[in-house]
Amino acid sequence: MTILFYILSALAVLSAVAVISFRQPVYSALSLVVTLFSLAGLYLTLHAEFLAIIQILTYAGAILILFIFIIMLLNLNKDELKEQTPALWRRIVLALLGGFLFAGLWWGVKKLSGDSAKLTEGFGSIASSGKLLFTEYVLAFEISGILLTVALIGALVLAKRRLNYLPEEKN
Amino acid sequence: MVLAWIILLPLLGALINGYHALSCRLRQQKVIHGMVNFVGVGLPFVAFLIALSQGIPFILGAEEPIRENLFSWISVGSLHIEAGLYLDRLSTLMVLIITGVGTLIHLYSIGYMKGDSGYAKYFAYLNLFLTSMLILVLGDNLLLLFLGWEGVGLCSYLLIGFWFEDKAKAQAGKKAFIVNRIGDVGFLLGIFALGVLLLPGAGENAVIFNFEYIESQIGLITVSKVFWLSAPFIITLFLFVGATGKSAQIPLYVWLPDAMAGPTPVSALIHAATMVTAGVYMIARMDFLFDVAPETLHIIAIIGASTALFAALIAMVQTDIKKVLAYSTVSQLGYMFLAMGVGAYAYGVFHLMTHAFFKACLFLGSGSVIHAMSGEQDIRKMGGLKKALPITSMTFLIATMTIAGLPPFAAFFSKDHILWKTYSHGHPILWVMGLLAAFGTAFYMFRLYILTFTGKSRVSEEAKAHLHESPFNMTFALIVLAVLSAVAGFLGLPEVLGGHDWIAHWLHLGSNAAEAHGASHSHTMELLLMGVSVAVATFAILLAFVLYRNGLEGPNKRARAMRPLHNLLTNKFYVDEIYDACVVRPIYYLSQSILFTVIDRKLIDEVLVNRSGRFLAWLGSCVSRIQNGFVNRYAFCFLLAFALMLGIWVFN
Amino acid sequence: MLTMSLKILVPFVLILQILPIFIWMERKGASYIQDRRGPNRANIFGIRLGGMVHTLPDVIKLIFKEDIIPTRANRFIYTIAPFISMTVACMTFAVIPWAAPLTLDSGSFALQALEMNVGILYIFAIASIGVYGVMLAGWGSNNKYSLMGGLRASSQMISYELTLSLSIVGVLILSGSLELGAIVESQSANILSWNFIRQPLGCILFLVAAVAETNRTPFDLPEAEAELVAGYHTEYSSLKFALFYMAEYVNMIIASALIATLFFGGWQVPFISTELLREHADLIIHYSLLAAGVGSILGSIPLFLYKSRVRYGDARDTETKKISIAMFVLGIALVAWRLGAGEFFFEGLAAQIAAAALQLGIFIAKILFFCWFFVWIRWTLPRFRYDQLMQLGWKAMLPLALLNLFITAGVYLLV
Amino acid sequence: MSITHYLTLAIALFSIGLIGVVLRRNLLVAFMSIELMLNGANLSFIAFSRYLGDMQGQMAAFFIVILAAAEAAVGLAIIVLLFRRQGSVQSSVFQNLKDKVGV
Amino acid sequence: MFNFFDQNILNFVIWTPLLGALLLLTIPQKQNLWIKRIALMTVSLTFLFSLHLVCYFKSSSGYQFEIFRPWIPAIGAYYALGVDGFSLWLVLLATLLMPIAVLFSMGSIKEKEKSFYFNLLILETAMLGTLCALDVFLFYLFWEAMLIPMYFLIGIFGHGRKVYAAIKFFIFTLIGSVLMLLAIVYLRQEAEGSFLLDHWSLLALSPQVQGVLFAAFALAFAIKVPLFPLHTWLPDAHTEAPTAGSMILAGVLLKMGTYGFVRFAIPLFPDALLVAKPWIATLAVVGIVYGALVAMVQKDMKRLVAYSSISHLGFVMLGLMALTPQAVTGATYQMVNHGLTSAGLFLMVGMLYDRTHTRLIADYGGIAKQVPLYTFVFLILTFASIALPGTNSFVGEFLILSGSLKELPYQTILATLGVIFGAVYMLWMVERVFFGPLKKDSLKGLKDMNWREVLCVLPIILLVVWMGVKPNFFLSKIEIATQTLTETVQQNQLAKQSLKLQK
Repeated sequence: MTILFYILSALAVLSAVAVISFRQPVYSALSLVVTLFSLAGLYLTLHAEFLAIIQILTYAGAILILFIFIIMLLNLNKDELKEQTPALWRRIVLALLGGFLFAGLWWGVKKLSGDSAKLTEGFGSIASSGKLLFTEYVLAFEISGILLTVALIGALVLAKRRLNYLPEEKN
Repeated sequence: MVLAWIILLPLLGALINGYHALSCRLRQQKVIHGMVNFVGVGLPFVAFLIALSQGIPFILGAEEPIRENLFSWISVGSLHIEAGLYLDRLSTLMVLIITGVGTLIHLYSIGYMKGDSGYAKYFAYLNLFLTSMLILVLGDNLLLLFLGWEGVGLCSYLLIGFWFEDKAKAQAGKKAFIVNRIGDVGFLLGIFALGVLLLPGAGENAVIFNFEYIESQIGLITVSKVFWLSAPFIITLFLFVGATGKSAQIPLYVWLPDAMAGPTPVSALIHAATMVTAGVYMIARMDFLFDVAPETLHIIAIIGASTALFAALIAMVQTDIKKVLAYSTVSQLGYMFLAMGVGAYAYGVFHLMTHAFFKACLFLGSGSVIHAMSGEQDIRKMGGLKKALPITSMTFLIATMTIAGLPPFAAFFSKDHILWKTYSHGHPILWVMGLLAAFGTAFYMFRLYILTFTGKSRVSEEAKAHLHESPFNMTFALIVLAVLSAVAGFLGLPEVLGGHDWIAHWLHLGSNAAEAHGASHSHTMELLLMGVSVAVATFAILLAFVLYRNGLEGPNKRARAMRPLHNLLTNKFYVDEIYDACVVRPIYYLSQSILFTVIDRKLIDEVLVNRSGRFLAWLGSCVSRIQNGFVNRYAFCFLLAFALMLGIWVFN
Repeated sequence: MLTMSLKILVPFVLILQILPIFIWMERKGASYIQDRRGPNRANIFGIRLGGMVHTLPDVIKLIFKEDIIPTRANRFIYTIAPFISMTVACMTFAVIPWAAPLTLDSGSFALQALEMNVGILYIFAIASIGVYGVMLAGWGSNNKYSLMGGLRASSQMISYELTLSLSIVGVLILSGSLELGAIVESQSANILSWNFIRQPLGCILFLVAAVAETNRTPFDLPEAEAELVAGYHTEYSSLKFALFYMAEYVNMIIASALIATLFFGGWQVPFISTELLREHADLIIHYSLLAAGVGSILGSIPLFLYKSRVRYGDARDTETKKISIAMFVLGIALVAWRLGAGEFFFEGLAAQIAAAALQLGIFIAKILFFCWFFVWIRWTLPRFRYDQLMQLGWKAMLPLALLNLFITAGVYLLV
Repeated sequence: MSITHYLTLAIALFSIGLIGVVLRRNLLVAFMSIELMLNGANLSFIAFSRYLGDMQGQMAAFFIVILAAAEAAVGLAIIVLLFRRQGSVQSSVFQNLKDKVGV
Repeated sequence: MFNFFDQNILNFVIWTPLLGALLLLTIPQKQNLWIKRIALMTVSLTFLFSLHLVCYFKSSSGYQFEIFRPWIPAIGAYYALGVDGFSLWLVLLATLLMPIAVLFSMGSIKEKEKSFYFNLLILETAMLGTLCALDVFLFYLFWEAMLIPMYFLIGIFGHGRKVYAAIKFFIFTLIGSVLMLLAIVYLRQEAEGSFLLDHWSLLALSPQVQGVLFAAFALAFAIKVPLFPLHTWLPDAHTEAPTAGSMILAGVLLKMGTYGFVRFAIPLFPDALLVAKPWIATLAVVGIVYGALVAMVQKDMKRLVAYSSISHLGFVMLGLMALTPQAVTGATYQMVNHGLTSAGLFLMVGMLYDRTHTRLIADYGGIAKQVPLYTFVFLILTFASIALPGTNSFVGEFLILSGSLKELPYQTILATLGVIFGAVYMLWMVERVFFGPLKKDSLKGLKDMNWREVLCVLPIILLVVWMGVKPNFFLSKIEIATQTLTETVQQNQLAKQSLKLQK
């Protein structure tokens, strides 16, 4: 169990670093996929199957595909090469700052006690999650549904190209 | 209220004439000469009569001075200043001189100023002058005296600059006023010092600046100190500075020669008879204070003597008739101050009286000469006028003999008294200087007389054409003055010559100490000195005759011989130029380039005001540089802030 | 650990065995539909097995073809794309149960690689990852047409994924759990309890979506030869092309396996329930073997007499004769064994294993049937235009799926 | 594995995401790093829910995932618009709101 | 009815101009004749009311005609008005100068009259309010209100660099008054939340605190007085302001600074005063000499008069610092004198400006012949400003100098120097402008003063002479106030000295 944790977390961290350091956005997108997969694995070790699958299904399966869609459609690769890597000092400073951030938060977290509570049967499975979703969180569930619709329509309106050479569709 | 009328009458005259002058000028009408004459001359004459009526009891030996309290001028807290008038023997003498000579001069100026456009304005100013002189003389306290003092300065400014179209004349007026003003500042400081001393001790309604009150406090004054120096010395020194300013002594005499720019009767009245003598009167009035400050007296004496000598030297080479007379006035004033300096106040006043008569006569004489020569003042273009102007030349001759100090005439007695007193009070050097001054006076006066009236006539043709004797109203004044200057001497006939020196006893000025000191010398010495002075005078006269009998060629040749000395004298020892160089110009430069441009413009305006404004604008712009629209920069700031907060949270 | 590795091995081997059969079936079926003989040349020592041997040289050909990588293509992505699609395709098989769980003393032993209670969701997750392979391939090969092909394929797969998942929700409601084993269990009552009867609409929708999901025939716009040459895998050659090719077929196998498990009772033998099967397992096997032997004997005779008109002049001519002889000998052996040994007698575990073997056989038969179904559709229906495709996907099937969901939920609640 | 391990990982992911957002000029990558940060948060939620034995953490994570999806949709639409307007996705290009210094 | 009028006479005096201003607003712009009439009427009415003040002014110590009503109880601000020796004559000065300013600008301001007179009236209310306010909050309110109309007057109706001058004037005074506000707020809190001046005078403050507060008040008033380093706004403001504006500015606004010292800075902080006395006196004297010297080199008549007022106000400050009864009375008296003489001079220069539209001395020469009456009046005013005995300034200057010789000997001697320079620059100007030959043809057609201008100048001339000859009428009223002021300051200082001795 612990080895699995170490492997997955190492993988996650490495790919996370890869996400921000690759010059080509496609590679960062792919490394993000790897991060997500490793996180999904971690969720499994944390008895959260439902979320692991949701993670893969929505995150890796939908959101990142959207990303790659955008990258492919806008074939950004060419002009990305122009982006010169940020000055060395900026990266060092940022790294330091990140480190400082990490240390600060870690210092906060360090104090937490490590004992794990007894888990109920079917903890984290789809059934229990489903039950919870439709009993306690039903309102939130509906609102998120609405939210997604709104996002859908919003994205559509925003990115819809006003094709001026096509007669306006008569809907 | 009688005394008040003496002052009010000329004031009334001034107002009437002034109003008349202005309204005529505004309505472009001709000035009614008759009314102006009547008012202008009549009112002063009436004032003279009133003065006489008040004065006679004094002349006949009355002791008790007449006091009149008009109104309370300034009363603040414990300081009370009353506007009061005070007549005693000294002021009667002065008032009589002023009103008497004044009226004569008014009479004279009717003729002199006949064709002038500002005729009424002239008489208004003259009357105003009389008023302020009378206030000066009749005032019972120092403030009123100062009021008159400045009033007189104002009138001299107006009168000197009477013909203001001419730039030089206007500037002469301004110069006179400013130099007087410098003197007046000294005077003011003297008054303040006195005030500081007397105020604390003064009772509830004590009138601290009254002469009697000061006399009563003399004990307190002699003992107390002002600015770590002895009080009487400081106060009298300041008052004397005022006097030098007004009576044109060494440092501040420069305005008198330029003051000749005014009409001649003005010079006669102001710069001969009355105003310049104000300083002498002030010292005479405050004799009790000066007695207590021997050092100041000593200074006064020295300055008096040196001024007399100095002015006499310059007068010897002057070519303008009025300039010669101006310098002679300065030297005669020197004599008066010499008298005051040695403590012989009475004889100073006596000389003042005699001087008023013969100097007025001389000025009026020169006035009629100029009138006849239609404005020509340069004696080198005159000569042999005796035949054309008989009365003027005769009166001029009498006055010249008087001033030279020949025995029967007034000046001999007064000048001799002064010389005797200087010698008898132990100032041999001053006596010598006085003697030399007397020699100089006699020399330049007769030089003037000879060059203008006798000898070859150097008058230009067209001037000779309408050379005429001045009308009666002018010659009348000349005659009266000539007679007076001849007779006045006998008032002060010294004991040595059998007279009982009436004037000195009458005035009994100054403490007896000065008197006692002089008694030791015997009468013979006095006679001896008198003889020496007469000899010196006659020698000077002969010398003048010899030199200038046949015109100017000889003297010019000799002048060229001793060129450096002659140039020095003709340019009045370059005194004006020195003053200008070391006082006027530096102040002008200081204020123009340093004070105004550097401090005012640059230092305060530029640096403090504009520069700070610009600094704020700069500050604003450099802060706005952070908003450079670069999104990542903003994110970076977020991160920084977050890290900071985290740090704070962590560390406490 | 052994059982775990065994469990993983069985599905993998299963796929790899079905794959060549499916390819052969595809080629043979297509040819017969187009009234032509399929592959019949390749033979090993004259045995052609009706063209099935042909797939072997195919595979070898693909492996040894020259591997060309287009210049300025994104090398890493170009190479990784086929592997992603292949691995994703194989991973989905882990969840499908191929036989009833054995009741061992230590609890039930599920005969499926991964017994996850998220089951179906796992499949959809992996299916959505599959889209990556296609997209990266299209984009990686730096060729506009392949890019367009990749885009179209991925957008099609994404939109039909939606309908796919919605159509099976009806089944989930009825079976009460996402776990595939449980779904099959719910269909165990009798033929009537199979979901394609209880959920006819759901079944049809799932079928169509499955075809669309695997970019097959009516929906195979991306590879449409006419417009986009070979769609996203135009630039690929030899092994990488083979991987794509196999990934596609594996997807189809999984789709048919899913159809079988979800709607056609999975490993349920049509009319015999598992217990019944377990009791008579030995009997059934005995008689089936017996039937097989007799069948082969009868079959070999006509074969032997068959004279093919075509003379190749090589070993193939005598092939039918050799086969018929082999069948004959085999049949005799079977019959003899069966009659001689008498009925088997399994009890306990052996019975269960036997039953499982039977169920596995039925399950494979169902998969093959649906594979044939795919092939059949492919060579009969014409291709959709892209907007028709999208129209159908979003405006027809999605509402229907929702309707079906609605009805099943209503019925389920009322009943 | 105690909760601190998971939380450390979550924090690591979060800070890497944060640095990514600040560091990278390309909007898309910045956007991805935001997703990374969200995942970091998710992990901490789930870790807590596991160690507190309460499903709420997971529900929160679930809703975060939904949110991320919605956000990604709109975000990417905006990025497409930005690209269409400026022809590039470099954040340095979008400086129209800059304060014109020295005005 | 009469004692109602007598009770709140101050209300009448202060608020009538405001009413007039509001009335002005109702009249349309075209009717400029009516605008002028109404403005003149309001201003003269205010003058009449203030005359009432003078007649019924009982010569007793303390404030007369007091009005006391709670105004904003929340912050302890009362509507407290009152007049005493110091403010009486300044009020009179303000109400006198206003009609003259209005009368004069009737001739010279041709366009935008309505806003001009509106500003003037508002300015008058503010000035009178500042003078009569006994509540510090009310005082501060009026003090700030004074700035705004003045700003507009200079900014709109001025000429040359008018905007720069207006802004500079505004900001200079504002900086000072802001510091004062801080001090006021502190003091209010010190005096348990009341703004009344009487409460404040009872306060016993420690020397250091007094020092700081005194500095704040002193700075605000020093800017207004223009003490030496802070004076640069005055010449600009005066030269650029319209004639009426610079008259009021010189006449009354400058006195606000010195009045402020007398009313607030000196009585409230005696110890700090003890310390600051020599410094401020020296600054004042430097101001006198500096003002006089710089005036000598000015090319512009108005600017010359402006610098001369710096010099004269230096005298006033010297008097205030000396703190003897004579000096303070003299200083207050000199405030009024300077108000009259400088306002008169500005009036005269304004007349010249209206005729020839130039203020440069070089453009003039020998106009005495052309305009004798004008020359006569100008000469009187010149001699008044030089402090010739017999004129009003002499009395003031005499009292100041005699009073302050004891306390500040060295400063006084230097100050008397200023008297000489005063004469120099004034006579220099007179000579350059009036005397000498009349060469420039532009001056040939110069007209003399018309009746309206004579009417304006007459009161000033009469007052100058009257205050010179019979000052007691005025001095007696100021004397009481100075008596109380000097005694209170003496007691506090003595108390402190005795305290110090004991320590």
